[in-house]
Amino acid sequence: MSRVGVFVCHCGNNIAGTLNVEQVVRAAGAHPEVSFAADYRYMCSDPGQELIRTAIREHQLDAVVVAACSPAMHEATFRKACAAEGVNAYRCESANIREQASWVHQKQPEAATDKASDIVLSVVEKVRRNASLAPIRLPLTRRSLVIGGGISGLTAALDLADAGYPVILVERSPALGGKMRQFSRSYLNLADGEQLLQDRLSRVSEHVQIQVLTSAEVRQLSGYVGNFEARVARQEPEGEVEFTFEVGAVIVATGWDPYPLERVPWLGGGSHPDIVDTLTFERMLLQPEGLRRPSDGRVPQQVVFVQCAGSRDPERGVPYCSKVCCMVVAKQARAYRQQVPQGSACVFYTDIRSGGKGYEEYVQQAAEQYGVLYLRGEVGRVEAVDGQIRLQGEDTLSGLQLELTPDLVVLATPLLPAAGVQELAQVLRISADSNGFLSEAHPKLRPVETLTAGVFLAGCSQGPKDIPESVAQGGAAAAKVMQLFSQEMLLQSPTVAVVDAEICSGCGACIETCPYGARSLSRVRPVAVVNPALCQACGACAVICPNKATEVVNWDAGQILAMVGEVS
Amino acid sequence: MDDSAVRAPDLSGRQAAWVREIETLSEQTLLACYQCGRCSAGCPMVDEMDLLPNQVIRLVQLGMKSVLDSQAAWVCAACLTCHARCPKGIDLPRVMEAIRILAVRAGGARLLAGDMPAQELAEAPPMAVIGALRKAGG
Amino acid sequence: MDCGGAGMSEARPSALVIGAGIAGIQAALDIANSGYRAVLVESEPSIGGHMAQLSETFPTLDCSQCILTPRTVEVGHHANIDLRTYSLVEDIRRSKDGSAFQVRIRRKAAYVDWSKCTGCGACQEKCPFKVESDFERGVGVRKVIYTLSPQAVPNKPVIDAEHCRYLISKHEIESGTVAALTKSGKPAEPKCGACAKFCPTEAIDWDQKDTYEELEVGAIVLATGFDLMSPAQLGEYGGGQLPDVVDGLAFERLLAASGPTAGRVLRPSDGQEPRNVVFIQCCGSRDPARGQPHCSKICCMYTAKQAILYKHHVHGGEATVFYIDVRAAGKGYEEFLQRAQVQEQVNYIRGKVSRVYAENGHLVVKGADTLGHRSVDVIADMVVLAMAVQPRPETRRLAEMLDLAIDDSGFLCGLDEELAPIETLQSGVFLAGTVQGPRDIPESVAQGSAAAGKVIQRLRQQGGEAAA
Amino acid sequence: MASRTYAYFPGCTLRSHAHEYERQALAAGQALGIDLVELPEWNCCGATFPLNAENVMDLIAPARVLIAGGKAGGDLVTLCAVCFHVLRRTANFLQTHPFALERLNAFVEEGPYDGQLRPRHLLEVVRDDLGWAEIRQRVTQPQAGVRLAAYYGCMLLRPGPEIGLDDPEQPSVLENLIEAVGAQATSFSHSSECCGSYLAATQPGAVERASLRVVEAARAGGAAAVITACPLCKYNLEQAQREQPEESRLPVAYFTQLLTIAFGVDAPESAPWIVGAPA
Repeated sequence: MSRVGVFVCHCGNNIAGTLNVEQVVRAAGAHPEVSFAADYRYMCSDPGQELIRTAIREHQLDAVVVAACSPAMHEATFRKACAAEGVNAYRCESANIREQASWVHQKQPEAATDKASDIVLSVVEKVRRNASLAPIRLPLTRRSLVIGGGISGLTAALDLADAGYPVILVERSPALGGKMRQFSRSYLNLADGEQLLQDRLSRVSEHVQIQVLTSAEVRQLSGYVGNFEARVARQEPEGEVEFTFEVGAVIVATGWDPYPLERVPWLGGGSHPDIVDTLTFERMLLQPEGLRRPSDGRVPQQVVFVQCAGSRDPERGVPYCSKVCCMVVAKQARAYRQQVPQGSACVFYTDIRSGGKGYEEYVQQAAEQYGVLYLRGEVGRVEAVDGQIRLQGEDTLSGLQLELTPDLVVLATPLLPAAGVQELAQVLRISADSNGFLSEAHPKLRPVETLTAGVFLAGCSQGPKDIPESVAQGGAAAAKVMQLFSQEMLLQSPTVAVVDAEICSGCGACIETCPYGARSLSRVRPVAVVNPALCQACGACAVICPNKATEVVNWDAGQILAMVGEVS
Repeated sequence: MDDSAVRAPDLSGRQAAWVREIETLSEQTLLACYQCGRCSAGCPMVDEMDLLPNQVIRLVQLGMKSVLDSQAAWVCAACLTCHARCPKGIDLPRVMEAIRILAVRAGGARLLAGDMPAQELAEAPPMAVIGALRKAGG
Repeated sequence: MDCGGAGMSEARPSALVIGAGIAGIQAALDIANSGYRAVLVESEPSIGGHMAQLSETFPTLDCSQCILTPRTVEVGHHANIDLRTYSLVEDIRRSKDGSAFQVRIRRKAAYVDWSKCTGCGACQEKCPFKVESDFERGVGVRKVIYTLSPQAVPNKPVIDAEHCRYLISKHEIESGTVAALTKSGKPAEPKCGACAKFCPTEAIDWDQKDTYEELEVGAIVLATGFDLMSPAQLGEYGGGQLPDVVDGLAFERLLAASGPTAGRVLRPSDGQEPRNVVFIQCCGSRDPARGQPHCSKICCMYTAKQAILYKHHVHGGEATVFYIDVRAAGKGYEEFLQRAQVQEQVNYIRGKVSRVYAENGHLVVKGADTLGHRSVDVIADMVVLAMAVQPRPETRRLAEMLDLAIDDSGFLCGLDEELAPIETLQSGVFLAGTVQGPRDIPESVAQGSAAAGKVIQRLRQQGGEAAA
Repeated sequence: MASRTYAYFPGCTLRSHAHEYERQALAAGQALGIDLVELPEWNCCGATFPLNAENVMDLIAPARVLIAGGKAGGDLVTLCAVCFHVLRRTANFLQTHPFALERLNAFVEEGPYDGQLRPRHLLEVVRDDLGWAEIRQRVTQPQAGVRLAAYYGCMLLRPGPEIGLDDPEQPSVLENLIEAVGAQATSFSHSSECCGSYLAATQPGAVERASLRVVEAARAGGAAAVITACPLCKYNLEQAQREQPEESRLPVAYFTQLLTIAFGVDAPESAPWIVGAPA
């Protein structure tokens, strides 16, 4: 007999607003092995946890079910509370009655209450059969791999190196510095990108803790957090050379690539040499002889900037906002007016997104002091007719239709995820969103982590962002690695798949099916073995195994059948 | 008045002389306006105007001389509500005044005492008559 | 990944983190989880900052309290974090060799002995007096002895001395304003004291005084966050006068399940469900003439979120947003805005509102539609003002103490706002979150972690190996 | 009660359309120990504050008034909101633009003007020099139960930083005065909306529409009368109602009348909010 405690959380109104919590408590309390059942407004709060701890003491509980939100949210919280009272952490389970009952059945409170009771009772059936376990302890390598040598990768590498941890910095192109290297200047600093990067670049090249591999790509990553093995291929004059590194963590800072001009044909992209993108215009602003337009080398007298040239356009371009263009264009239009004071700079925009420190003021100065004319409206069409650029647009504020014949058109085209990042994501076993940007573990609170332990993100690999944000993210990713490296040993969840070697026939079906590469054939005898550091306890192996030779600890067939039995 | 300037916006980046004059007379930087429309939202005379107050600024920003033909400046009561709330501190009644001055210069005085409705001239307090003549008389 | 603080109790070198909003919490946790001690100072009785006030977060509509609580609880139990709530940093001086800082912290008198208090809540239940709650942004009340929320960390109450009947009358007797003897000749007793009568552990301590603590730290993270400009500064919107004109944080409280209306959107004047809500953006922001010159960055997104949530709460309700530029620049933000405009049918009108006034039991919102070229009057039951984000008053004091640069709006400046946004002019002093300028949660979190990284770097360089 | 003496500038309208405003002010002043001594010589203030940069010549008229005020010594007080507006802004301008002052002085023979005068409105004198407590003390006929709308219009309030008479968005001086005589200030959404101002002379239709909005808002708040400090506002609000039957018009009165009646100087029956007010 177990002595199970059941604790039902109101989650404010999230649960109690729909369910009859008391009824769930009564249903749980009626189970013969439930020695105590209670409810509270917020079980995760300090008094809520205190309630659990007191009940463990007073009722000698040896297992706990907390009926609350998804275990992804608070399982760790409650397990810690149990462990503090001597109940093994793995004898504490969450019954998810919020996402799975109250939220999805808001209109059927009675049925939702019944369902919640079923969920709770089934988890009681599981937990009373749970084994007491201890976390698996693993060693780790305190060296990291930073992929991408742009501003965020450089920042991450330097932060780690300065903290005394060695870094392998891998850059795809022949030189470090990333896109910033091509910038004429930044918003606030007058120096060009190359100069702005100089300090970081020289520190990286001189740092004893940093090994730089340019013209190199990561081909393979095996292993797991703290113990990865990375295969990196570098292009050398003699051909490709492959290196292998043992690293404990990976930071992905692969940045972005420009959108091909040809993909905005309605804006004349690719049809005329004087229709360029913002990155090209950055280079034009740095021409030693002064700004000249590409077609005939003349100084352009009227420059039209078109914002959202493909961004915020799910039909023809990309659905997302590229975030940096408003400021890039403001900077470029100001620079143009400085270089060509008699020239005209017009900007077509939909919304000016200058939401960063000093950015609003910067854009207002562009209009007010630099005479940049902001036109609120779409550009319908840009085309080249007999060598002359014609642009049709409108200013929705005045209601005027505008037909212009500018000397130069600068298109603020979208930022794309770096080419090849999808393949890299597969290599690293991390995911990307529908736009191809890498996915963070949580959009609010875990912005630089991924769902793969030990792999972190920084900069534009995760989505368009400006320099200060990329720098902050580089630093944040480095901090996450430092945190990881400060551990003496890594602790891993013990609820992983195990193989009964007596029954396993070594057919290999589970190896094929494992999405995490956690299974292989034993080198000693023909049975499957599990790498517990990689296993995520998904259970695919247990399903596919023809002999029922593999099971996930604390999720064995007997437990699952008992759970099903409770609800059917 | 040059007709082409009335029809086509001037995006040359070189402020036309008349736009500069408006800025000088009114002592306001009109490119500072980011067209939030707050002036139009609070204007007590907006229903009487053919252009919204923010559009008046917009047309000056775009170099559209047709703004001098607009009735808006003549309907402005200079109540200063717009100025009081403008996030950029633009004193729009001054801009209206500058537009009136330019319009008067282009086409002669707008208002003479004899033009006023007889009843108003007789009954209105002197402050209204003098005010109207000074504001609209040029 | 489980990086729990196992075996790190004897961590020695420490850092001071000022401000326990999400940025400060993140910085403290990252420092602590790397084996260093973090002293986390917060002026409020409990931690969580503004995030604890929010209903849901954009663009995923995750419940804010739900995603925050694991962090606050972790802070509360972390062996490497010394939590100092209800406390202020009074003074900071750099040591002679420049490597460390001497810090003086004042802990405000709470009149509750937290070592005895179990957080049972009996005192709050029995306290007979209610006052307007800052945490509820004026749309809700709290008791005079209070915690900020049921999930407060630490879950220990404080007494608001300014409003406490007992403390006021005790002071009157002690200062002689009230006769020391009653008519019947007995010594006068302070009135009320209900909390003390009902406290099962005798934790109420009427004689508690402010206490001071001196300590030495090797690095400092400033994360003092932001305030919203007061709506009372916008008289034309009836701010501070019309009860149904509230600011963005107040509306969060009305949307929050843990808020004063238990998650029902009810207008403050009469408790009715508003059928029309108007949201006004850029209230005091982008307004160098009378407000703040800067853009407050977060309002466009939280307004879109509030409009969506309002429409979910009040079926058939109409939501109108007055905006100048919708600034939806962030991952998934543009898509979220499209959802508000298209799927949820929130009316977006490009134009700024001039005035809001009451008429016949409604609010009249005088706005302009700059794209439709007309002025528009919208009749509303409630108006939500997206007030400007501005620095908290103590930020300037800390900047003066530490000789840091501040910008025109009063936010702190990074060493190089673009290339070194976390570092400051002073070595060992770092910035995180909105102390530097308006930013959203993921940015604040990233900055909190980045600041922690700088701290760890510095402490490691100073030779203080973490007690891992 | 100690008597206070002020130099007093009436302006044109008080000698044509607004005789009663002046009479009430002088009488109420007397009751309060305020002695308003008319400037020995004065001219029109110009009726508008010039809104263009070529304005120095247009400032001659108000500057002459300021010079006369300076010669009279002490504070210069006005009643008409427009005169007050023009004089205070002129004074501010000349104080902060020394070159304009120098140029102007070259043209004014009465001068030179030293640029230091700060002309005041009688409301400021009542509020700041006497205070509401003193007003309440003087009241012999409290106007209890009378609901009045405080109407500021534009000229008393805007531009706020320059005029500085009250908070331009949430003013209170008239409400405080109404409360001081025992009446009740109604909630009035249009208390600082424009009546149409000088457009009365050129666009009477537009002014009528603007003024009617103000009147209707005052009525909606349950006011028995509108209290103003501006002869032009009073004229416009009354003109807008002239087509309405007399008994349904909302009376418009100067704030000074509140004082004369409350102090017992004028007969209670003369109060428009009692005699002429709609039920």
